[in-house]
Amino acid sequence: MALLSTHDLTAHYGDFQALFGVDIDLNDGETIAIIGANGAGKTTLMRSIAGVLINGRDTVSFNGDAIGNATADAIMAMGVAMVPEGRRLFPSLSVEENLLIGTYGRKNGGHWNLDTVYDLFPILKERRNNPGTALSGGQQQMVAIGRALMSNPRVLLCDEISLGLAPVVIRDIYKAVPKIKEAGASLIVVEQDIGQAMQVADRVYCMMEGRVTLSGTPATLSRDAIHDAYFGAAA
Amino acid sequence: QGARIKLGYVSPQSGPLAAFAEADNFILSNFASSAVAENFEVIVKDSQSNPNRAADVAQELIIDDEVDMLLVASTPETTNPVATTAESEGVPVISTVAPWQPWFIGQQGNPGNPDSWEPFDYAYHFFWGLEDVISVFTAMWAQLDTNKSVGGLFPNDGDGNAWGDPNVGFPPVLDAQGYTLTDPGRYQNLTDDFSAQINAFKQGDVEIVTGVPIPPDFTTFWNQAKQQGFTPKAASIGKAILFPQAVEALGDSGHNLSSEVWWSPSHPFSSSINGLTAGQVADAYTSETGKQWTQPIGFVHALFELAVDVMGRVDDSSDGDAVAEAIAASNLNTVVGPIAFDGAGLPPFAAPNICKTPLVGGQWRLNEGGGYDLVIVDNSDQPSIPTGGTMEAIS
Amino acid sequence: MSDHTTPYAVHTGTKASKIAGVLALILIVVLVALPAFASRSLIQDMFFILTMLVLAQFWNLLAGYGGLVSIGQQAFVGIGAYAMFGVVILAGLDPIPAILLGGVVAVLLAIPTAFFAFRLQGAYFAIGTWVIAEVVRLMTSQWQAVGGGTGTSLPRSATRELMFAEAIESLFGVRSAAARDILSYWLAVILAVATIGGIYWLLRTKRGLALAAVRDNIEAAKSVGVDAGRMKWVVFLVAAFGTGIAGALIYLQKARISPDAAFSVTDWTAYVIFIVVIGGIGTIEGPIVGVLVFFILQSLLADYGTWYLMLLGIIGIIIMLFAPKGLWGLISARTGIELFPVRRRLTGGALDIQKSKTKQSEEAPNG
Amino acid sequence: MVTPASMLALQNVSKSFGALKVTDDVTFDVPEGQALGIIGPNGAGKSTLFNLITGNLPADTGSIHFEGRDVTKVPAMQRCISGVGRSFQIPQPFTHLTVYENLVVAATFGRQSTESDVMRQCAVILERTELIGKANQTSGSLSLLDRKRLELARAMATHPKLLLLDEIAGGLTEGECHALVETIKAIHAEGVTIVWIEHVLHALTSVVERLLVLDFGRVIGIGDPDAIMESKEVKEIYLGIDV
Amino acid sequence: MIWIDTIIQGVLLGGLYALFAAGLSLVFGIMRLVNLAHGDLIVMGAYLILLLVTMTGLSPFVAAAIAIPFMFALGYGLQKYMLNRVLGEDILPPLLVTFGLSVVLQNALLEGFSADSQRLPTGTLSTASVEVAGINLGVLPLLTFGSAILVIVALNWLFYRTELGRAFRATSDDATTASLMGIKPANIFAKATGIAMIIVTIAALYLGMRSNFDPNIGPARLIYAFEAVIIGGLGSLWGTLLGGIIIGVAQTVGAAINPEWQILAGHIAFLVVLLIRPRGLFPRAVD
Ligand SMILES: Nc1ncnc2c1ncn2[C@@H]1O[C@H](COP(=O)(O)OP(=O)(O)OP(=O)(O)O)[C@@H](O)[C@H]1O
Ligand SMILES: Nc1ncnc2c1ncn2[C@@H]1O[C@H](COP(=O)(O)OP(=O)(O)OP(=O)(O)O)[C@@H](O)[C@H]1O
Ligand SMILES: [Mg+2]
Ligand SMILES: [Mg+2]
Repeated sequence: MALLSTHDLTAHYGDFQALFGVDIDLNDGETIAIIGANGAGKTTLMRSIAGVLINGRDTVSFNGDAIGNATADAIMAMGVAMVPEGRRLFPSLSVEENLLIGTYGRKNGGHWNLDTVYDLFPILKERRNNPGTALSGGQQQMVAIGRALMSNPRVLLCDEISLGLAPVVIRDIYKAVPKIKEAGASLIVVEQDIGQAMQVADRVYCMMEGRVTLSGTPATLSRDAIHDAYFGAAA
Repeated sequence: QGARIKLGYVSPQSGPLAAFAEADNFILSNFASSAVAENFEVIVKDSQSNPNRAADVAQELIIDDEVDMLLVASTPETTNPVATTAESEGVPVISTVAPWQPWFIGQQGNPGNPDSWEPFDYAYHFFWGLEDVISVFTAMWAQLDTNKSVGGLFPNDGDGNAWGDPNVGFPPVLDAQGYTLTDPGRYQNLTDDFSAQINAFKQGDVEIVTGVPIPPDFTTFWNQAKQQGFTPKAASIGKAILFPQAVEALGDSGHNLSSEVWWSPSHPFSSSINGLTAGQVADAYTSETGKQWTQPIGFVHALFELAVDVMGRVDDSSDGDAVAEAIAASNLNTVVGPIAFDGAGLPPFAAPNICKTPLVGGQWRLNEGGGYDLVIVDNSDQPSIPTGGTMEAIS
Repeated sequence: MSDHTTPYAVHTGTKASKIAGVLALILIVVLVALPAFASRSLIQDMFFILTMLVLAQFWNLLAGYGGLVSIGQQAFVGIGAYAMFGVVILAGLDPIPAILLGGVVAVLLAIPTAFFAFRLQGAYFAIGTWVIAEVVRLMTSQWQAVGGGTGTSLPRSATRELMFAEAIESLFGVRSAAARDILSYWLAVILAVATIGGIYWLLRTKRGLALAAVRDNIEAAKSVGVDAGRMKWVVFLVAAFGTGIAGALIYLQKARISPDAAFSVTDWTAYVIFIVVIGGIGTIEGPIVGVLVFFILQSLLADYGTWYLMLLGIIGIIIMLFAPKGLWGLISARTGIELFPVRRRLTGGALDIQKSKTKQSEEAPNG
Repeated sequence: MVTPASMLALQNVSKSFGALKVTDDVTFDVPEGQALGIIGPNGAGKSTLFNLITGNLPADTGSIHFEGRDVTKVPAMQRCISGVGRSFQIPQPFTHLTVYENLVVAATFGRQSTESDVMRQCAVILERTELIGKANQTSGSLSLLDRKRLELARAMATHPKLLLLDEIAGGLTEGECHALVETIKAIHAEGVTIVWIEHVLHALTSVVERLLVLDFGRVIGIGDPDAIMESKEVKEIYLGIDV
Repeated sequence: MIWIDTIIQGVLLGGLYALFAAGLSLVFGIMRLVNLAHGDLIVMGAYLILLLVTMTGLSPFVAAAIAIPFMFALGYGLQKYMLNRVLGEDILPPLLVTFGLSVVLQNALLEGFSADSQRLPTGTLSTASVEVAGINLGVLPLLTFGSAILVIVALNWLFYRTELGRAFRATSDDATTASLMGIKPANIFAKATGIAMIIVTIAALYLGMRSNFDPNIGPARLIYAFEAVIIGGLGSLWGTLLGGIIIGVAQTVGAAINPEWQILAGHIAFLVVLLIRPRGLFPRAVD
């Protein structure tokens, strides 16, 4: 049985419907990637899973429990952590405080703590007393990831963690993925950069206009199929 | 005899001035159980201590309830809007518990220009005036050995502006009697700091403090004065220390504060309705409510005495002009003394509408077992009212 | 773009609004004629309702349409009233023209106020306006010529010889006090009709659209050429003018003024906010519903003093918690009624073709 | 140098948010009547550049000329009135207004005319952007696709001389995309200068005559679209394709 | 000498205003909540202390300590069940709800305790003074000022040195992202209001010992508290203290020129500061 899955998930912003019956599965130990154009609903999907958007009870299940109607803090306490789109560091907190706040709702003494996170991203140790927002984009992204790791999650949701980063920085960040998996987390990675997504993911879902239009393993998906699913048609 | 005579009564039963109306229920129920009451219907309205609301309820009483006469009590904030409304509606009104200057001058369009002042056709008022309180205060001070240097604490409100007025208030009289007055200026009510006044008083070598602050301001002032080492020999204060609770709020430092006394159980007057003496009225209040007597009791009582008397002298109570004439012709001995609108002791412009009642001076004395008593210490203007002691300096 | 369709046209009215329009005209006639058959107390109640309605409409214009949550509108009520008293007492002007002057002085006060307050945002703006109103109140209480902190009354000579009052006295055969009430009432009717009419007109012009656009999204509004800053100024000054006039009128009827009363944040801003919010903010109907509810509560309960005020507070809290769009919001959500529609509906042209298409497809199964 | 014929010219424009420099010494110009495409990775500063051109954000340094006039300090609404129209990447409709009313605001204020004058033009723009059927819906209820159409329509309603389009083709089907391209071509053919940010490259390249690549707020290439697309940097940095 | 005295008295007065303002600052800083009932809550706290004092005969200080848990619980409940429901972008709903609360509180107190003015018994404390370099300083004002500083120091410690403080700041920055960290914003806000009510109780203690109070005096002090918070800068606690001092000194200096100017001077100082720095003296980097 899947560790985490969604069933017929829908989402609305006011009058506007952003998701139309999305089904995805994440198996234990697996990394899946969600790709799709701007506004396809990837972030909305992440927010629905994380409990920022509340849905029907049975739309999301985690570890056998129906958690669709649980609030974000409860879901986080169960072990689903999110690296939100756009980093979203707390400007009033220093780098170290930003990391520490990650343990607020879940303290379980797993692999990840301040030391191991600093080992993963050594630059953060140097900048630990800076305000989080004084870092470069890539460093900020490292803090956001470290913050989510501090709770030693079972599932880590990463929303466009390479957004706005230089390729070399992206490479650094993605280098951390194997270590994260090693420590026992399964990952859902949202990416616009298809190449990047294909590299890390065991399976890929492609979304368009609030629906999953394609899914499969990277090896079985042709560039053309992705392109179709991505933009609606071939160029 | 047909319909009952309708009286409208407005007072501040809630809000910051509510202490003034505390005895209202006692007096109204006494009145209702008296023999004359069956001719009257009294409609009571609460001004909520808000001048806007006071004017509104006066309008309601006149227009909706069609009262024959309005009665109103307690501070210019209540009496003035009601009297102004009644006057412009042509309904007679009797008012009390506000010194006559703020009542009369405060209702004039331009208080600064005496030539523009006009008398009223329907509004009548009985109480004492600033000249009386000045006379009482100076007489009390004269009992002490002081340097005749006075500090004034006058807020920027109806009472404060009248007391501090350079023409009709304290300054000219004090000047004439050889006192020097240090008046730092009008302050706003609910001020949190009186260092400026205290410093000015210290500089002026002030030994006597007077004024009409509201209770919280006086507490603030008095504590700060003590903290900052300013200790006058006498403090004669209007309004703030009128009520025993206000003095009790000062803890022990209220001892020997002095104030004007408009009515007390020892006033040698009695009610024209039931013949009870001032002392008996006060006792009845204490036994009925368990509370210490307060000064407005007598005046609210007298308000109804006068209403009964006036209505007894008119044929048609709904004829406003006739009622007004009857008020003007009053000559009645009430529980606060004789009331007649004969202009005694008043300047000509105020003579038609105002009657003055007697005023003496008193001092709050700390009891052995806690609580304070108001002791009359000066009766030089009203020898008929007995004193209970002599003026003592604040230690 | 086909030529066998009607040309494009824009409609704003709805069926309900047309009926409402006719009813409103009848209502205005009834209001004007009211003094001929109503009691004085009804006239006074109506005066209260109408003037509070005017204040509420202007506050609603500010906060509901302009996004300017001011808790300092009492400054304009007070300054309008004091300006009127000032010129009547000191310059001997007749109170009726002095009312207009109250509005003008309020605008003069609004200019520096806006200059300052527009630098502030949100809660800062709200508190800033409150402090400015306090400053104006304190300054006014230093103005000894009109009684300082004590306050003053309109000279009886001025109220007695009020413009038009004599004509009304003989017309209705009433006493002068009643004639004055009728006169103030008529002025209140004129002011209320002009206010509602004027605001409705404003909302139906392109400026009304621009206001709504600024409220929805200020950056996008700027990007399509809307001068958001100027809209704020216009709304603020118009509201100050109307509020100042209402203040002068209210105190003409009261004939007595004091700084604490005229600049009362509770009476002239807090209750007004209650009215707007209870009725429904951001609609013209809301303040009308709100003022009626407020009046009914007040006349039923005001004699219960503290309990009345407590109840008023509780009602305000409950409405805010459970019906944030107010009573009118509830009504119009249920019924879809809009008495003052501002929505433009485009008809004709390609829309006609579409309509006939959908009609056909709707009819087809039946046929 | 500012050539007289240039519609838009930026000179050494920079903008930072705190420590983050998102526009770094950008200089380029767009001749009148040209269509320029802008590409670059997410967060490269493309939308920020638009905000600087329209005046929604003030530039820290540098100058911006529109039709030869220095507009660096001119407020956004004034720039719109003088002919700069824009769409927003994240659609920003006036949600409480109807689609038609959205256009009326833009048309009456953007070109300073009266409502009756613009009614027909607004209707025509709605027809061209396939929104006419939804003219009387509130724009808050529109789907993303229609919101993007509304962005274009509203920008057109201001009657711009310079039209700035920010990712309006994302998520369109082939047919829709084709229709959009035709519309933009038609606008372009009417002589409107266009600057278009787009990730859907085939759509972009079928319209624009010149392409600008932005990375880390810096212009790393500008010129003929085919040449730019073939360059190694663009393939690596932007497309994420290993060459 | 008089000028030095005037300024020192103003500083001490500023301590009182800062104490009134500290709770407001906390709540305003964390959730942008404009609490119009703050003044009335202080008055309510004073009545609670008075009630305890008259019932048990304890000293006001002990009574205040007993009142603190009650006030915390009240604040917690108030926020959790009422105010949380109206928090959001729009400042109007909380403005109205707290205004409604203010009206209800004032009148409930009036009904329960009458309009009589009351005072907490202080014995000789209220008039005691110490002389420092020729200037008489009241012991009570010194205590008030000292307590204000203690409160600010304690709040700063809570804010910057504890996990709860981190959660406060994080939630204040971005409640949605905070919930992704396992923080329940609703409970955090309730705790913040609870803590604010502890400070309210301390303010009530000094208000009640300094002068008379009655159910209606809340709003008059509220405006000074707001001024102190705003000119200090949103969320800056030391700024609030400085803001209180600025208002206090402006008032005493204004009064020394002419008592007519006392309160006006405080307001004008507020306006001048905002004219120069529209976001206050120590604004936060982000709002
Ligand atoms: N708070 C919101 N209110 C209204 N609409 C929203 C909101 N957030 C997102 N949307 C809309 O929902 C749709 C899906 O958005 P979402 O952010 O999930 O897309 P995405 O796939 O993550 O896109 P991107 O690649 O740009 O991050 C978009 O049309 C967007 O405009
Ligand atoms: N108002 C702002 N405050 C702080 N940072 C901002 C602001 N606006 C944008 N940024 C940052 O500036 C950078 C550039 O943003 P911009 O929106 O211009 O990127 P873009 O090139 O349009 O990206 P995309 O292709 O994703 O739209 C990003 O890192 C963004 O987070
Ligand atoms: Mg996204
Ligand atoms: Mg962008």
